[in-house]
Amino acid sequence: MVKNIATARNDFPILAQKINDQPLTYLDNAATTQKPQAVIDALVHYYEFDNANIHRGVYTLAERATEQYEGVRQQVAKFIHAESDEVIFTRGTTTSLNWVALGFGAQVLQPGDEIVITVMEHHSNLVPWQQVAQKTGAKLRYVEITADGELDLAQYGELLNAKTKIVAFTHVSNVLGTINPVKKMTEMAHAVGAYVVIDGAQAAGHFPIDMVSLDCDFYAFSGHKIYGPTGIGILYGKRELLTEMQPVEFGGEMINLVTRQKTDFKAAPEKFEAGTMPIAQVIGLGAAIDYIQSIGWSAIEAQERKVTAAAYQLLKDIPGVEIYGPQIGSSRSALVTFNLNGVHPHDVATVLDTQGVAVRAGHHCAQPLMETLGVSSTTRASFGLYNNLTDVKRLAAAVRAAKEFFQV
Amino acid sequence: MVKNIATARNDFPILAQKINDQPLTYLDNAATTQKPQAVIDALVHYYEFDNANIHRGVYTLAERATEQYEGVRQQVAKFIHAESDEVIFTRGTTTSLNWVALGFGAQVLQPGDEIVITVMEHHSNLVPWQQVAQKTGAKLRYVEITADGELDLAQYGELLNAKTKIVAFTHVSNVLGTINPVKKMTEMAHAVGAYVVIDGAQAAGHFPIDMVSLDCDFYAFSGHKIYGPTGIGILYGKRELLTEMQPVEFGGEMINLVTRQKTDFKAAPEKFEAGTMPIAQVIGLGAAIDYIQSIGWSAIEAQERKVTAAAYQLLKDIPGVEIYGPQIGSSRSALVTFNLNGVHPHDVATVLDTQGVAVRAGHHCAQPLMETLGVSSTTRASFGLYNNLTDVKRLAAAVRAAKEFFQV
Amino acid sequence: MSLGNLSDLYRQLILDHAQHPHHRGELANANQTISLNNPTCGDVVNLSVEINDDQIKDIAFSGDGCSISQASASMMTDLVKGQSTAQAKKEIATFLEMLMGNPDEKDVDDLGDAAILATVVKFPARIKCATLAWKALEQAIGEAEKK
Amino acid sequence: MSLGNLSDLYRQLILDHAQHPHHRGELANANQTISLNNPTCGDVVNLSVEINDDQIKDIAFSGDGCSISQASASMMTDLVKGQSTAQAKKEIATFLEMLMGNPDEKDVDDLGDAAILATVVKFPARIKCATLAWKALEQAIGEAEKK
Ligand SMILES: Cc1ncc(COP(=O)(O)O)c(C=O)c1O
Ligand SMILES: Cc1ncc(COP(=O)(O)O)c(C=O)c1O
Repeated sequence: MVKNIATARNDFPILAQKINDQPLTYLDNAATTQKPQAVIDALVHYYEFDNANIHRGVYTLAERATEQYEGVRQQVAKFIHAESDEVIFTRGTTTSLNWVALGFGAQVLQPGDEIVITVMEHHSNLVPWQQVAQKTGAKLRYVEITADGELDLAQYGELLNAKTKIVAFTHVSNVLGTINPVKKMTEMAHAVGAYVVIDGAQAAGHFPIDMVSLDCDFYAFSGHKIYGPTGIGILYGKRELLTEMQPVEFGGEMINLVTRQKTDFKAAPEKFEAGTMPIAQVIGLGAAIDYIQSIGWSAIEAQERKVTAAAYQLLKDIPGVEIYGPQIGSSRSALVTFNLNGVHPHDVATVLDTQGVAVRAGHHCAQPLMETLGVSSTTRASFGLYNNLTDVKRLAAAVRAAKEFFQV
Repeated sequence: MVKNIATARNDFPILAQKINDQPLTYLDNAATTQKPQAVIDALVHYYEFDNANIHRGVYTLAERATEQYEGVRQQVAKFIHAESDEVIFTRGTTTSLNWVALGFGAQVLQPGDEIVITVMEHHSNLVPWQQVAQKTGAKLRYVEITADGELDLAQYGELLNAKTKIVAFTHVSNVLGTINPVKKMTEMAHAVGAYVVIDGAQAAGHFPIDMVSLDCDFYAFSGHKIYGPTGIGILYGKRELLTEMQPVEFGGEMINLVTRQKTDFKAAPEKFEAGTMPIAQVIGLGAAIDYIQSIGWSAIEAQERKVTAAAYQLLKDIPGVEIYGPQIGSSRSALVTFNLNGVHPHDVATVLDTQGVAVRAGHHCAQPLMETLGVSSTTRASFGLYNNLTDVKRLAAAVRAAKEFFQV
Repeated sequence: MSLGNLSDLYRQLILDHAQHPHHRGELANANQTISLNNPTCGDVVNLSVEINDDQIKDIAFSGDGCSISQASASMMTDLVKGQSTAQAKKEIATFLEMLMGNPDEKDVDDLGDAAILATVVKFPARIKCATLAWKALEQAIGEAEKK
Repeated sequence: MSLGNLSDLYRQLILDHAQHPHHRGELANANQTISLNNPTCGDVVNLSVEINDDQIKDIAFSGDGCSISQASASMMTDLVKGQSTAQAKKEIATFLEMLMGNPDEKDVDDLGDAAILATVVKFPARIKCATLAWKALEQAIGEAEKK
């Protein structure tokens, strides 16, 4: 079924509600997206008809649950242009990245090796590498940003050398909105023989991602940021690297044979999926991917581009508003981060909330980037496929109201 | 609201369906339980009204989500008689146990130290300790079982010594149904200065568990086995030990301050909860605990005792059926594991499925126990609060049908 | 009490093979031995094969499993004993395709008794039981060819 | 456009303190310095206190945060400067109780300007902002008492 983006808002029951007597203007999509009826229905249907533990059962419900669970693995594989056995289910992007760091990074890194990350990383793609660096004696090096909020590719090129073993970077910055040139960065890293890990949390759901074209080694994203349930994440890894990579959790289902003193693991992806997995959440993720595809990428991209450009312009027109990240027209995703001079982001967000406008204020789990930008916190409006120009106008009006209220 | 156990079946929509034209007789509750309407409704309500990322938001939805999430932490704490900051949310029992093994075990174990586990452990409380033993040079030692399927307490006592650093055992065996004397075992372990880790996956939901009375150091269980959603688990740890324990996953939300080369973590429980947590699943777990409490422990225990005793007797009356685990009347939980001589458990389960009876056949993720019992697999019927004598009669009739079909 | 489509799965021929499996045991002069298990249920097949001059001179199996896995191993050994490894590889591919629900009617005829296992497709949880022995043989031939 | 109950949260007195905070800066002769941050939003309070003979001789704060955290720090320093540490500990307890929604009306009167922050209770996401400075002082006194 093809869905129309103009009426997509109606597919999300939560958006019909009023907040503080105002229509809900949900602009915190980079933190988590809302869920369409189809995803909620898939969860309900699973629990009302098919719920059973997977892989282990010989009975009808278990077969149904297993078939649906493995069906979503194939669906995810298609969604990102990969093979099914390259798709691992995790709890979220954070878990995915930790598993790569500990299960792969810690295996291949030697003292003196270098890990390259960027100053725009979310803590989830930063702290795990700090930890692995500490553990292995590898050195953590940072790619800086330019004044425009883009990665400094020249400096990136200089950082890369024969000691670089792992390069990890975000596809899209959750603060600046920058879409990094990940394909080029991957080529450059591969040219010095480094492995490439991409944090796709802010990319998936906004535009198509293609493992064959990117050619990265690992790619991580979360279900809850692409209109799916909480509690489910994805880790893609190239088949031969998943063979090398060690499981981080051990238990039921991931083993071939357990004797008292020794255990033999299954092949990937099963060897990583220990214990009872988030089965209902995987099935909900499948419904979310179906939903995205029923709307279609070109409609989603056009809508988000339009909304982001309008938000950028309307905010820019307010005296005292400072916007971070690349200009409109650059490679930029669906969010606008800003500050209103003289008013703390927390106070801005509180005023906006009284107008029904939900935005995020804070460091956005990117403290090193905040330090680089020379601010302690910012306000961020981030968009999903259901946002429209009305939302953006409400945002701008609410920021103007805040300005008036605080008399700045 | 007080609910009646006699009509509890009606609270679970899935149980109304037919399987292979027969009423569904769901007897695989040790693998995962079904979900009452109240849990499904809580999930739907969350996604339709309150969905937002927690802790980080200044707006109304984020406050609602955070309040509910932290409310369930308090609820879980009360449910197990602990303090809120001793309750960590995880993906499931398997994750909980892995985190204890890696985040605590690997910190305190020295080469030559001993870890004591039992031969009746589920792989999830066995493989993590094998791994940690390997990693730290500690030695893994096993408590054996008696001919009755109970732990050999005398031998357990002999195993314990000054080198014993960690003792990990299951509260209830998922194969034998044995309820272990965990309070006494904990005392004995503490007497030699060892830490005690209990796998409560098969205990929680069947009878009250009390951290103050047990006095164990860590306790793990899963939401999906106590009528809650998949994708959520619990790890209890004594406050002072959670302070020593290291996080295993790193990322957003668990940090105090991140600089480029160093990170400072929050206190427990936050330091363990990296990235976006399974928020909806936590809220569903809260509804499951409410549901259990609305039925009441005494009704649940009485019903499960009655059903288990009936199943034991009806199966025992079938010539050629062999039952494993302690006799009825011993300390025994809500499951019966058996074999029908001459018919492989897989074939038994397939015949039962044609009768709408869902049971599990296999090694139940307990291969060392299977080896000890001298079988390669078994058939298990396991009960929840909604099972009744009709279910048990259907089970016995289906086993008799299998016997007839295979002419054994 | 109706046993539904059970007799579809457990045809008499399958039950016969399961109860009286052919080529059960171990070969004294095997040059390939492979043990495979189905981790889901614990089924184990130990295959011993004598492969010389690209021909399966002799074959036997032991292990433990349900009637489907036992019958399948028995039927397979009947089929491939004496075949060239090339021919056996073709039969394996035909069998695995059949169990994935894409039978090639013409080729399936060549499978002998094993063709009857097509009915297992309707019982997805049992497919791995049916394919275990065949995957073991696939590995054994692969190993032999490496030498 | 209605601004709802905003003026409940941002009373004029709070805005005054936020815009012109009292005791902002660092003390030259502090014997306790504590930095606390609110990891959720990044608010930071650096408190410097001179405690002698169980008395808060002088106090100042710096750092960065929203109007609630700045106003709260300003009001707190007004209140406790010159107090005995015992008295200050009592005020802190009163304040924290008030922010948890359990105000003791009698004691709250002693809080001076800070009593007005009771309205923050209606904005749960802002409670941590209001309590940050008070928790820093609690730690500072705790450290002083250890010596
Ligand atoms: C005794 C026991 N421990 C641990 C587990 C693992 O629980 P989960 O699969 O929810 O992680 C199970 C259930 O499969 C179990 O029965
Ligand atoms: C760029 C980026 N990476 C990683 C994450 C972490 O994702 P999750 O919280 O779903 O684990 C986020 C979201 O918070 C993000 O924006």
